[in-house]
Amino acid sequence: MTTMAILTIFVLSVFVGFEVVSKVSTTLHTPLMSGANAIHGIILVGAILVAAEAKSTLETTLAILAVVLATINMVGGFVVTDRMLEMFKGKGGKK
Amino acid sequence: MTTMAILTIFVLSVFVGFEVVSKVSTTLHTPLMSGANAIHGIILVGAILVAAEAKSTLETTLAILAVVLATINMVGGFVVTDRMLEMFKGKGGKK
Amino acid sequence: MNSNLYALIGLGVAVSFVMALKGLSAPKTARRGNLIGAFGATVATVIVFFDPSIEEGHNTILIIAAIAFGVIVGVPAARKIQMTQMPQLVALFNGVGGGAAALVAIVEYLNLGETASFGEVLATVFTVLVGSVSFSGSVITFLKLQELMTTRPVVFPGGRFVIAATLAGALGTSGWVISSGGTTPLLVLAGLSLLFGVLFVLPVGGADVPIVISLLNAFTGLTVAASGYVLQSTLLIVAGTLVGASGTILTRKMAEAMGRSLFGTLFGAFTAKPQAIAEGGEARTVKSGSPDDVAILLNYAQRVVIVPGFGLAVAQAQHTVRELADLLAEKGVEVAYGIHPVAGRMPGHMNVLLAEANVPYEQLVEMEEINPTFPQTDVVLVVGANDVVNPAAKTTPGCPIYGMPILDVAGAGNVIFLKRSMRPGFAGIENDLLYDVKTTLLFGDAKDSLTKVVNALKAL
Amino acid sequence: MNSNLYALIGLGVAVSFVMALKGLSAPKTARRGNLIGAFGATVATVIVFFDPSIEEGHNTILIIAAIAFGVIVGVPAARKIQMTQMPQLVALFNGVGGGAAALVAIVEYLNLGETASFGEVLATVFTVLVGSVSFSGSVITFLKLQELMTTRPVVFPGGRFVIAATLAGALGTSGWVISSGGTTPLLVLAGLSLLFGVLFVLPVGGADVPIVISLLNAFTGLTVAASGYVLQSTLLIVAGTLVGASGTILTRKMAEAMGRSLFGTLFGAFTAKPQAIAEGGEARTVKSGSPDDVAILLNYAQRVVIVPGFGLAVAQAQHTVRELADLLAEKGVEVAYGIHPVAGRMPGHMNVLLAEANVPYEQLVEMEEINPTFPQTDVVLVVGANDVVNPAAKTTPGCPIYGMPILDVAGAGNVIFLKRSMRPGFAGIENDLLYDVKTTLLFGDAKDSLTKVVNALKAL
Ligand SMILES: NC(=O)c1ccc[n+]([C@@H]2O[C@H](COP(=O)([O-])OP(=O)(O)OC[C@H]3O[C@@H](n4cnc5c(N)ncnc54)[C@H](OP(=O)(O)O)[C@@H]3O)[C@@H](O)[C@H]2O)c1
Ligand SMILES: NC(=O)c1ccc[n+]([C@@H]2O[C@H](COP(=O)([O-])OP(=O)(O)OC[C@H]3O[C@@H](n4cnc5c(N)ncnc54)[C@H](OP(=O)(O)O)[C@@H]3O)[C@@H](O)[C@H]2O)c1
Repeated sequence: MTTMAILTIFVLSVFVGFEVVSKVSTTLHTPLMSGANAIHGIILVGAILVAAEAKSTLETTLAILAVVLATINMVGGFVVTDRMLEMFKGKGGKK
Repeated sequence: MTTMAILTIFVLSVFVGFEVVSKVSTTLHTPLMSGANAIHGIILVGAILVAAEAKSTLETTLAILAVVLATINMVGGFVVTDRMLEMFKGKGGKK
Repeated sequence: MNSNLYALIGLGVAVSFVMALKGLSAPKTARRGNLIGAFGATVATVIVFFDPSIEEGHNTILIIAAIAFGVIVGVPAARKIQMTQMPQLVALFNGVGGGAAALVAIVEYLNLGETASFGEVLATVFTVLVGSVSFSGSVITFLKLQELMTTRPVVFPGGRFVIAATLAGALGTSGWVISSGGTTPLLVLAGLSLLFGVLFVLPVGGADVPIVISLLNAFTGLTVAASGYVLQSTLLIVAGTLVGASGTILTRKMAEAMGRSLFGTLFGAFTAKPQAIAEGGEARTVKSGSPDDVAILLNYAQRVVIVPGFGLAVAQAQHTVRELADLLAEKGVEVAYGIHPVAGRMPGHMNVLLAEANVPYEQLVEMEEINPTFPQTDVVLVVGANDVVNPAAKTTPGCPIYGMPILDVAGAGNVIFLKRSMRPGFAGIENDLLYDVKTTLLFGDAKDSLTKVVNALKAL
Repeated sequence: MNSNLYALIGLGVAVSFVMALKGLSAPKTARRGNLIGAFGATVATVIVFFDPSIEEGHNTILIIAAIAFGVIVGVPAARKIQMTQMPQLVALFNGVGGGAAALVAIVEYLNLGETASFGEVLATVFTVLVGSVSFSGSVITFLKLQELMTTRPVVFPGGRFVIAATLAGALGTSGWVISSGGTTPLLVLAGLSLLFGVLFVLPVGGADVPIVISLLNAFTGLTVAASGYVLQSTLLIVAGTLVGASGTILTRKMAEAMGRSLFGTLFGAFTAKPQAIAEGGEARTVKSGSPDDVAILLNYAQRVVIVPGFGLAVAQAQHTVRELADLLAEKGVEVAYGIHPVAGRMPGHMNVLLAEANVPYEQLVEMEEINPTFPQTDVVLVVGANDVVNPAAKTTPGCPIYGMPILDVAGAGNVIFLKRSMRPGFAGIENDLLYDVKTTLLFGDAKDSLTKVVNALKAL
């Protein structure tokens, strides 16, 4: 992929990111932060990629550590967000 | 640029397009339509590109016609949008 | 020009278009947004002459002359047009854009010849098909709005089969182009597509024309994106897709504002039962009044609601209406304007006109808010409006405006219509409210009538 | 797996993240949004094992074990945590994400060795720097929120020079990595960045910690995008950028809700004048009351506003507070809850708690709306809140909460505080309102006190 393509994708993603959350109400700040946090746990994919290519013990150790950390980030993030939102259950429709 | 890059750019642009106008008020439907209309006048860039490469008379004629039409679209579109919006002048701030 | 710099500037222009659309969707920033877009477009037009991929100087003079010619045609048209004719001009601009995209695709196709890849041929076919539909469809909407042809749905026997056949033909020809290539099938495709555009718009009721313009606008955006793919221009891809996506949303929003589904708009004429309005069956009587009668009614009212419509725009009566409203307010009458979202000929038309006349913003009340107040209103003054107060939208299934939310003026104590004749409005259907016992008609041009009423009021 | 299919699925996952963020920003769709995101992430994790670029089977068992271990650690932590401790958990999750990104960058750097392009080295340096800052910064915010260390800004003499020097060192080392490459400078960079993360968060006042978490969250997003560039994964680029951009907007919004500028939040501790609060200078007197006193005050009130704060969450008193409110309503007293946007320890904390206790939505009134009603309020019952009603936010420039909008409870007839001691709130500053003549203090755990008040009320 060319650098220009990557740059274009980056710029467009910035706009999407800006726009998509621009209407959030105060009540949802925390769940949104926590959900976004879970999404960057997708670094797990990167961690798996480097772990699958790792050769030396050092590389493997660091990569596996990255897999553990990224999994905690991703899985924990989605679970905790869901728990938070559960609290709004049955109230959500009202605002 | 790879097909995947183009597809990604396309999908992201769709989201940006959706989001960016999602809050427009009825009052602005016409100017927004007209402004978007002017923006697709950017086909002028494409028309210039093909005209600059056109070899046969047929190609040149069609390409130059395209330049004329695209110019009308773009320039006319921006001017007419501006005129519409001028009407709101001094009132715009209120809603 | 360095090709990285060139690409970067293109990206900057794409960003300017995003900002333009964003600006245009809020009143405060709308004008600035449009200017940002115009600036970006200008930059793009200048730098394309330095595109590293083109041969320098070839056809440059001709291109510049063509641009100059386009400016000479486009700018005065945009400057001189009356507010009432704005929508048809937008339709026309959209059409020429679609035409330009189709032409660009054809030329590039001729240019690529045998070397065109499968993806490029596909994008070319799409652009030619949709661009041609957009072109001819826009021309028909122009003719309808300019009232150079009937504004009513045009349906002929077997019409839907003809349309389906044309579409099938166009799609078949697309397959032909893709499989065997060559110039002839592409031209046949263009011809069939032009025909399909005409047939596609003919059955659309006049009232729904702005929705169709918006839809064709989105289509044109997509053709520009497809051209961008063939010409390898990220800018065209992004800009075209932006317009395609935002245009789709906008079309849906406009349809909602008129209380219709998009599907119903496009295909309603086929599924609707033929209307069974007994035109002139029985000669019904109307009550017509003099300016003095109207002035008296208004003078003794507690609350008056003014409902402006297309006729106000035609008569350019916005300033006179304001004078009347001010006079009533001085006399202690409560005055408000009831604004229907599709009164006039373009969304927001009435807001524009009344803003021009410096009517205070607080007096403009939107449909949802004003409707519950009609029972507490003594007099409704309908100035050159018709469809937007026509109860047929609620009572007559199958009529062109059926399902559109209306201003429920029948709930008020008295209704006064200012119009020139008994002719129907845009949708071409009778308005039973004109025959109601509550209704008084004051015939004549809206501006004249209003002036007379103002004078009568002053004399009281 | 076919590489086109693989890329297409990646794009689908990216779209699911956009939809997740969009869903999360509206109450109705929030939960579904989160689930969509989780689904997308799961798909991405499964298909990456079929990435065409990796050697099949290498380290697979180890990786799956690592994932299982991560799940075993992460899920119970997320499930068992108390609502009051949620923010620090989010901070921790964010930190490990940043750490993971830094590690990935380091490993890929080792792997690429001499073949790394300039762009790749640049992205690696960025990821290591920012990822490490995010990691250590998040750990400090965790410690602050968990009250394992002081929640007040930590400023030491010359602190700003030390910070500046560390940053300069980190940037210098970045240059070193870029110019000469090698493992040593990269590890030095990681070390300096970790230190910088600590120093960067230490001076932030506890009340501003959520803003910092949000900012570090956005940072981590950007590191993920940079990793995506190095690993040539469009999915990581899009997902990381999305989080970076939306996190930035969210951070600004949160800062606004607390009435602070982002700059002030981060660097306020350096520019603020040292506080000149005459702590214990004069022994001021407070009026402390019994549950019966409070019950009588409430019983004869026309209108009562309940202001819940962090103490309500600690005491888990939401159900008891609801009981009291219902009892008062039965007695004909008008009851409303005044909700400050940053009451508690996370935005929306009070809404969550009161929703859990089934408090009717209509009784929850936001700050802007409730403030004008305090002059017509007889009694304000402040349950475990402090900073959000502290007038110092208006009167004492330089104090950690200066500039934050507060609930103007001082305008009401009587103010009752339910708290356990005279200790200050989160921001660690005195509240003059506690000494006001209007104020009655009822000491004790909020839940106990409320139960006593309810019983006293029933006995009246
Ligand atoms: N706003 C939009 O976006 C848009 C766009 C396209 C179509 N439409 C459609 O347009 C219609 C709008 O409804 P409307 O109630 O505003 O308009 P209308 O239904 O078209 O009625 C306009 C009325 O004004 C009268 N009139 C015309 N010129 C006049 C003059 N100089 N002085 C006095 N009266 C005059 C006409 O009657 P006489 O001829 O008897 O005077 C006519 O009855 C709807 O059907 C809507 O769907 C709206
Ligand atoms: N919402 C957010 O996003 C967020 C995030 C982080 C920080 N903050 C900050 O947190 C603060 C929130 O203000 P706030 O007024 O809600 O809380 P606060 O200022 O921290 O005050 C809480 C009060 O509750 C009392 N308390 C604690 N446990 C109690 C119990 N079991 N029973 C009765 N009282 C108890 C404490 O006094 P005693 O110890 O004397 O009982 C304390 O005065 C603000 O400074 C805000 O900026 C907010």
